[in-house]
Amino acid sequence: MTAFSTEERQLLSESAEAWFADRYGPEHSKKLSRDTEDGFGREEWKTYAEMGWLGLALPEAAGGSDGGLTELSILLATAGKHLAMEPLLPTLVLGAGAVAQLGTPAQQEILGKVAEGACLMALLHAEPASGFARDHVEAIAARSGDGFKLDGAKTFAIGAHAADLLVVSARIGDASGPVGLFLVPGKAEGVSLNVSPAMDGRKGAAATFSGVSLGADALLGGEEDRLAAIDALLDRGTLAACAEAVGAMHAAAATTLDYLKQRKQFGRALSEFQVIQHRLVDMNILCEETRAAVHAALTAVDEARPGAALAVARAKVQCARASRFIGGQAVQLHGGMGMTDELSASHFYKRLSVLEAQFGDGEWHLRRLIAAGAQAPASAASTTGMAAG
Amino acid sequence: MTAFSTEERQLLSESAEAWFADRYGPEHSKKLSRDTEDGFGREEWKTYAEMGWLGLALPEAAGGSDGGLTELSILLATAGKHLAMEPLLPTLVLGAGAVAQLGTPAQQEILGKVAEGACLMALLHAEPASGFARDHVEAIAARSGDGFKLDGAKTFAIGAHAADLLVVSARIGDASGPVGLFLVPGKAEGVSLNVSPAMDGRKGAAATFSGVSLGADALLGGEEDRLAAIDALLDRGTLAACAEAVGAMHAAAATTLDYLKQRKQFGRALSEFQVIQHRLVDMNILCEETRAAVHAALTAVDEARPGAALAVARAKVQCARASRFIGGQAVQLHGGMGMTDELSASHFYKRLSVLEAQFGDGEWHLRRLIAAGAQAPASAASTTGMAAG
Amino acid sequence: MFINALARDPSLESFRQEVRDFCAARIGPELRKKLDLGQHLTKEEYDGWLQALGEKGWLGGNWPREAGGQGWSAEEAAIFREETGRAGAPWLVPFGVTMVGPVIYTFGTPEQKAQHLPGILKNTTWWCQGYSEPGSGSDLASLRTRAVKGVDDDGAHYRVTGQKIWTTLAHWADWCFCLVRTDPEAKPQKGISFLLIDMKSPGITVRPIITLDMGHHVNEVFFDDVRVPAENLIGEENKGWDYAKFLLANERVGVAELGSMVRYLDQLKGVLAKTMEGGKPLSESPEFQRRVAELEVQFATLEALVADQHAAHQSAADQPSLIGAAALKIRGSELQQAILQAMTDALARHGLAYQADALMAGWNGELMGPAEMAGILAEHLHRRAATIYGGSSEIQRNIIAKGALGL
Amino acid sequence: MFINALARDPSLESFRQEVRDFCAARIGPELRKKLDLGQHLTKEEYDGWLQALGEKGWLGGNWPREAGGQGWSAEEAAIFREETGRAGAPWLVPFGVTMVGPVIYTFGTPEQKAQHLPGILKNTTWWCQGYSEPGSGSDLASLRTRAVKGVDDDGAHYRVTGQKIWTTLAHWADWCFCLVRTDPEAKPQKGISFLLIDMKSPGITVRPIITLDMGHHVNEVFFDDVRVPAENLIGEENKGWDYAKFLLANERVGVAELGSMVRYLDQLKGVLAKTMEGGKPLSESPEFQRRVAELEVQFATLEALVADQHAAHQSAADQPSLIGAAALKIRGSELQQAILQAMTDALARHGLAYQADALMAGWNGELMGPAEMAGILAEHLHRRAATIYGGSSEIQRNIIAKGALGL
Repeated sequence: MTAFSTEERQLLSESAEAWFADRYGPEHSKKLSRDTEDGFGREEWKTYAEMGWLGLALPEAAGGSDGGLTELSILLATAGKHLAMEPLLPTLVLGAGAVAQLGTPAQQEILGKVAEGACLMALLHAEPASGFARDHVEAIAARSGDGFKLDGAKTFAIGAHAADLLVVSARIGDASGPVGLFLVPGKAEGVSLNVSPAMDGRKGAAATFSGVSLGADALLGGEEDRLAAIDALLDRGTLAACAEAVGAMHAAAATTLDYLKQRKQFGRALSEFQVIQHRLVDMNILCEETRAAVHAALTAVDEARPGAALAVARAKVQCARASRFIGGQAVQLHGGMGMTDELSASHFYKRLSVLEAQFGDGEWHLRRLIAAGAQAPASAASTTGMAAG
Repeated sequence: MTAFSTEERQLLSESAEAWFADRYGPEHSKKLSRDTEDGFGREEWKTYAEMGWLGLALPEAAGGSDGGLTELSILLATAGKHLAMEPLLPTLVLGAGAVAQLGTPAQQEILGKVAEGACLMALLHAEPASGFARDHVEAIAARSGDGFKLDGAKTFAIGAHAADLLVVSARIGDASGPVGLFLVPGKAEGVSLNVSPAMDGRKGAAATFSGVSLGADALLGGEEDRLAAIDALLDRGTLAACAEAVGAMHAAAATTLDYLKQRKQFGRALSEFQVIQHRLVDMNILCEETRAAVHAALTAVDEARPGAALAVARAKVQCARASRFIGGQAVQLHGGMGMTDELSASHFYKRLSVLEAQFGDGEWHLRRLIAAGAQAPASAASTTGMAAG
Repeated sequence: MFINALARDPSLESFRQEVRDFCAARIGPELRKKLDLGQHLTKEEYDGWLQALGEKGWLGGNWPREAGGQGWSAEEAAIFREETGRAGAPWLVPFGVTMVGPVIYTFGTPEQKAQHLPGILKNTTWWCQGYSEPGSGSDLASLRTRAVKGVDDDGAHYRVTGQKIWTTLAHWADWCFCLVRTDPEAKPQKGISFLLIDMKSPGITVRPIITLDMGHHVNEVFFDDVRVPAENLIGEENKGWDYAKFLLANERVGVAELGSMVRYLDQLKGVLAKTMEGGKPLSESPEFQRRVAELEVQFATLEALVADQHAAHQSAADQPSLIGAAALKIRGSELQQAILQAMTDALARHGLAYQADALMAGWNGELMGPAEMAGILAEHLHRRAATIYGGSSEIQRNIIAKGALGL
Repeated sequence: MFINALARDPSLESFRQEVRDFCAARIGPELRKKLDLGQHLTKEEYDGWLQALGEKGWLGGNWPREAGGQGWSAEEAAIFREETGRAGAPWLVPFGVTMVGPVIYTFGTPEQKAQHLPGILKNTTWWCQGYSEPGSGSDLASLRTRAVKGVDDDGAHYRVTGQKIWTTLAHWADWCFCLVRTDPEAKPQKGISFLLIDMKSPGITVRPIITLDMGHHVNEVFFDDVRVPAENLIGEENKGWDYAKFLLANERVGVAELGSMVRYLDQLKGVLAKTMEGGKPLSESPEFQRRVAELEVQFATLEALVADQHAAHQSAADQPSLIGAAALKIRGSELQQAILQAMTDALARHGLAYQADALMAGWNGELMGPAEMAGILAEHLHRRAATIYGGSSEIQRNIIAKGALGL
């Protein structure tokens, strides 16, 4: 993977910012969410393809730019800041990520379509009985002729309603089989989607699979157990969600600051009250340190450093707490106006709430760290630069 | 147990407040702590006896007033407010409490001496390997003739250095024997005390017992296992420490408020800064709600309500958190002056820290609640008035 | 110190049981199901319940007997609120019975009492509160809605022009009690009057505000030269601030909502038992066990503080101190949000799908997760306002700083 | 966004190893033991270590070469601080090398440089800081210590009268750098000058302040008509505030103290392994496991923020922004206190006996609990000041509000 240079990243960040700032905003998000069937913009998606953003982290062979999760995260942070509605994360990080990582050469051809904007994707892994646990799979892909017959139920996932191709985990053969990932067309017979908005207005679906017939080529790669690969994939999703949250929290803090500078009470701008000022400062510090923590974890992942998974978990814990505080305070400090659907504060609150929960919340990732720490020797727990030095 | 009337409690509170306010204060505490061998006032102890305070919760037969833990707590809250140094809690709640609860008629005669001020007591139960756990006893009282021979080590406990009579837990017979409580003269042969101040300046000692010879009458009551009785005794100690902490936190909050009203910075009294004001408000709310929570638990204990032990644990969790916040903020808001040995803020910080830890800290009591909750049905967890109604 | 709280009167327990039995008997299975799912109730469903309470004499139970109430003690009133809360009964819509009613029976004319009190006690009229204005927020005294005595009719009417905001259930209300500025020259709090306004008056427009839960609870209300008979003035002109303060203190009675908190805690345990992680219910998760224990500690403390406040004010005035009420408001709203957050965190295992439509009567799609999920998420979102309305947590702290600490 | 931090230069790792090796070699077993127990060091023990660093050229390693330093990059300086912190080396007493040294080499006269810099670089002179005054607190500009040019000697001397407070190690210091008021008529920040004062001058009295850990770290310093040669003035008269601000920014370099934080975390794990509950070590307690994990998350975040600040300021000035430094100060001090609190909570299992005497050289009583207990409790108490000194957390938030948010 060829990392982008600092200058290239800067350019990417600026062009994404320019585009989203011009095109997007709370009103546009709301319109897409409520006035379109998909809940997002097909036109926007085309633009993303034209800008080369859909191929950012795809191999050059697929028409991509060979970038890393850091580059995708720069895009997602900007999308988060502007409340973009398109399923970038499910398609690029999870769907295309799974194919790029595990797919056979023939399956890799899907990536070209993704880069062109012709294939939306989503991952359906969690199940009603799994919660955030990543190793609990009850869905079964029983052998059927050369191929498989898929049965099972998957939890609501954003983007699943519109995915051309779903990546679905299931046990191969029977309930004791290895866990494989299957490519399932969203419109395949036997796929039943329960479509709903998420709390933040982005649409998605829960799915039931009833005897869905799949060819042998539906299995991503070979028949090995993929739980470890899924874990890594979900870690990438975790970090991408953190990046999106970082964008959203910066915007939430900024819009709150702006509002309080204008809003007067008791004859003064609210921003002149010291309690309000310190609250804004705390939001600001959390934004900056969370950005730094997420970036450190991105570097660890893109450079495949040892302990990268722990760095992801730490970043998620940090990000979850920052999201909760900043989202909550954005509403609180706006007062009644923060409760309205009209202003963006409530939208950032809900977006941050959803991102906080996706891929496991802060408590769940803390539990991962505890489990890892219980096995590690005392002084080797820090995986970051210094302590590993 | 005859509960005092509201008026009698009010009178007790007023007379204690009048005496301590007149006699005590940070300077007096410091002097006693540093200039006396015991670290507290023998003269003061005499006065307590004369005022009838040492007999507050002792039976009338022993010259006491037959009050409950609530009455003792009124005294202790006042003592806590004024940083009193005398070992009231170890002697009255723990030592005399154990004798009153378990002692034979002959042993009960000790209580008369306690009421007269002629017998200081302490409980030595925790051991180096027990931590806060209440059921881990390694000390052994082996049978020896008619009596026992005591061996073991006990953790530092405030008041143990000056106790005429120690109440010591040990397994009767051998390591698998029931746990009994033994009355051991502080100066008995084979008792070795390691005397030190606690963090808050009050003195105490850790103890080693090496073949201490005890008569049969040293065993409190019979040979039954006393772990449940010790648990109840420590719960009383827990709540008494909460009461003392409530007094200390009220005083810490009040002295901080006073200081900030006088102290000027940037041309204004510090108390005019809104951030400071809200911090003071939070201290104040915590004081009030902790007082209420401790009183609710006292009522549950004195009326022997079902679930009283859980009410104690809840009050301790609340009290521990309030202690930490209020003690910390008392120092913080005083600025540099809060760090000095000269002003009382630092003394309240240290007293609150010690009280927070005594009988198990907030986390430890939360763990008790979790253990209890895991066994309770969903809607029966609240033991307080309303939910039990 | 330590002497505020008194033991509860055991004879009250029979009243407690009576309220429980009434709730069990009078909330039918259909309404029960909607309540358990957290679905929106219709006005008729509220009426059914509130009018039943009215018939029983309980709606205005804590009103004095001479005003048509039962003259309940503070404890009785608390038990009633707690038990209806525990039972998850419909919301005791406060605008008539808790807010304007006491103002009318305390400061109103005989005619006003005759006209309004019976409808409030039986819930045959619906009220809304015209206090907040755009830009006034917690600084209520800065309100600008003007009421001018007409010169064409010898002052028989006020003409009211202005805008109110956050007006809960204005879209169902028959009447609005309203703070208006009658003397723009006076100091902010001195020129305000308290008017009762018929919502059918020409010139009133109600416009919905959609809140973050996607629900319609509050409104903007526009007054465009609305004629209000002068006899609808409460008390004296320009003394409205005094009546508003009186009302505010009443509003804070029961602000801690202990009853509904018990219900929330039970709901939380239900959600934990039903939500799986790695094939095991979340009720076995150490994190959630710890959180439940923490929330129960906070609940017990709040309960103790409420009892302490009752005891402290038992022999004094009927109203709790503004200071104590401020502390209860802060803690009550914090705890409410904390329990709802815990439920939301558990339910996040279902992907945070938010089926807001499922809260509407007649929806018959397929629910995801536990059946109560949509209702709980809606409540979580809606209750973000708990630390804002009725004086934000920040304002409550200002009140305590000034009132209790002399700052 | 996301572009501040740069990858570390791998060639720096050999420097890191060199520092580690030096620490391992030069901290003898006796000193090692005192450090591990947290005992108070004597002045001679400090000198032994600091002078060894001086000989190696590392004491002033981040000074420019022309001033006698090594011209370290920000990374090198950070690595040095981190590794000495990790090693638990003696405190890098900052008053000479970090504080007044850069002021002298930047603003001093050739004579001042010649007189003072060598002694600072070799730690043969000890300095203290005369900034705070009783009543000035974080409002430094309100200081009142007066310096008046003598008329009897044609202005060859200042006569200094006033009082300083919180003066760390004044009882060991040879020299004091001091803010004094030279123009009482000017605006608070305009009439201040920066003077170097020989602590042996007649008229200086040092009085210890005992802090809550029962230790003697800080002092009051009284100046009673002390004669200070006029050539001891740094830069221009009445421009002292500028030099003070310059120094303040330097003081905040490394304020996060990552190295000692790693050491604290290791110490915490050691304490947990050694402290028993119910016969099992606390390292098996779920509560403490969770707490360690939380502290490590906070540490990782702080480390990332430090790296980010370095990267952001690498190509710009040498000094980090005051805003970034304020955030690091807030978080660093909070985390320091949080780790020490966790250790204290664990050690509370030993009854919170506080054997402060055991921290003195030559004590030979019997220790209770883990051997390092007294040292850790002392550190816990002493570091309560971390959120107060160098600008309290509240002041840091004011700085960010004003500087970063434009409030």
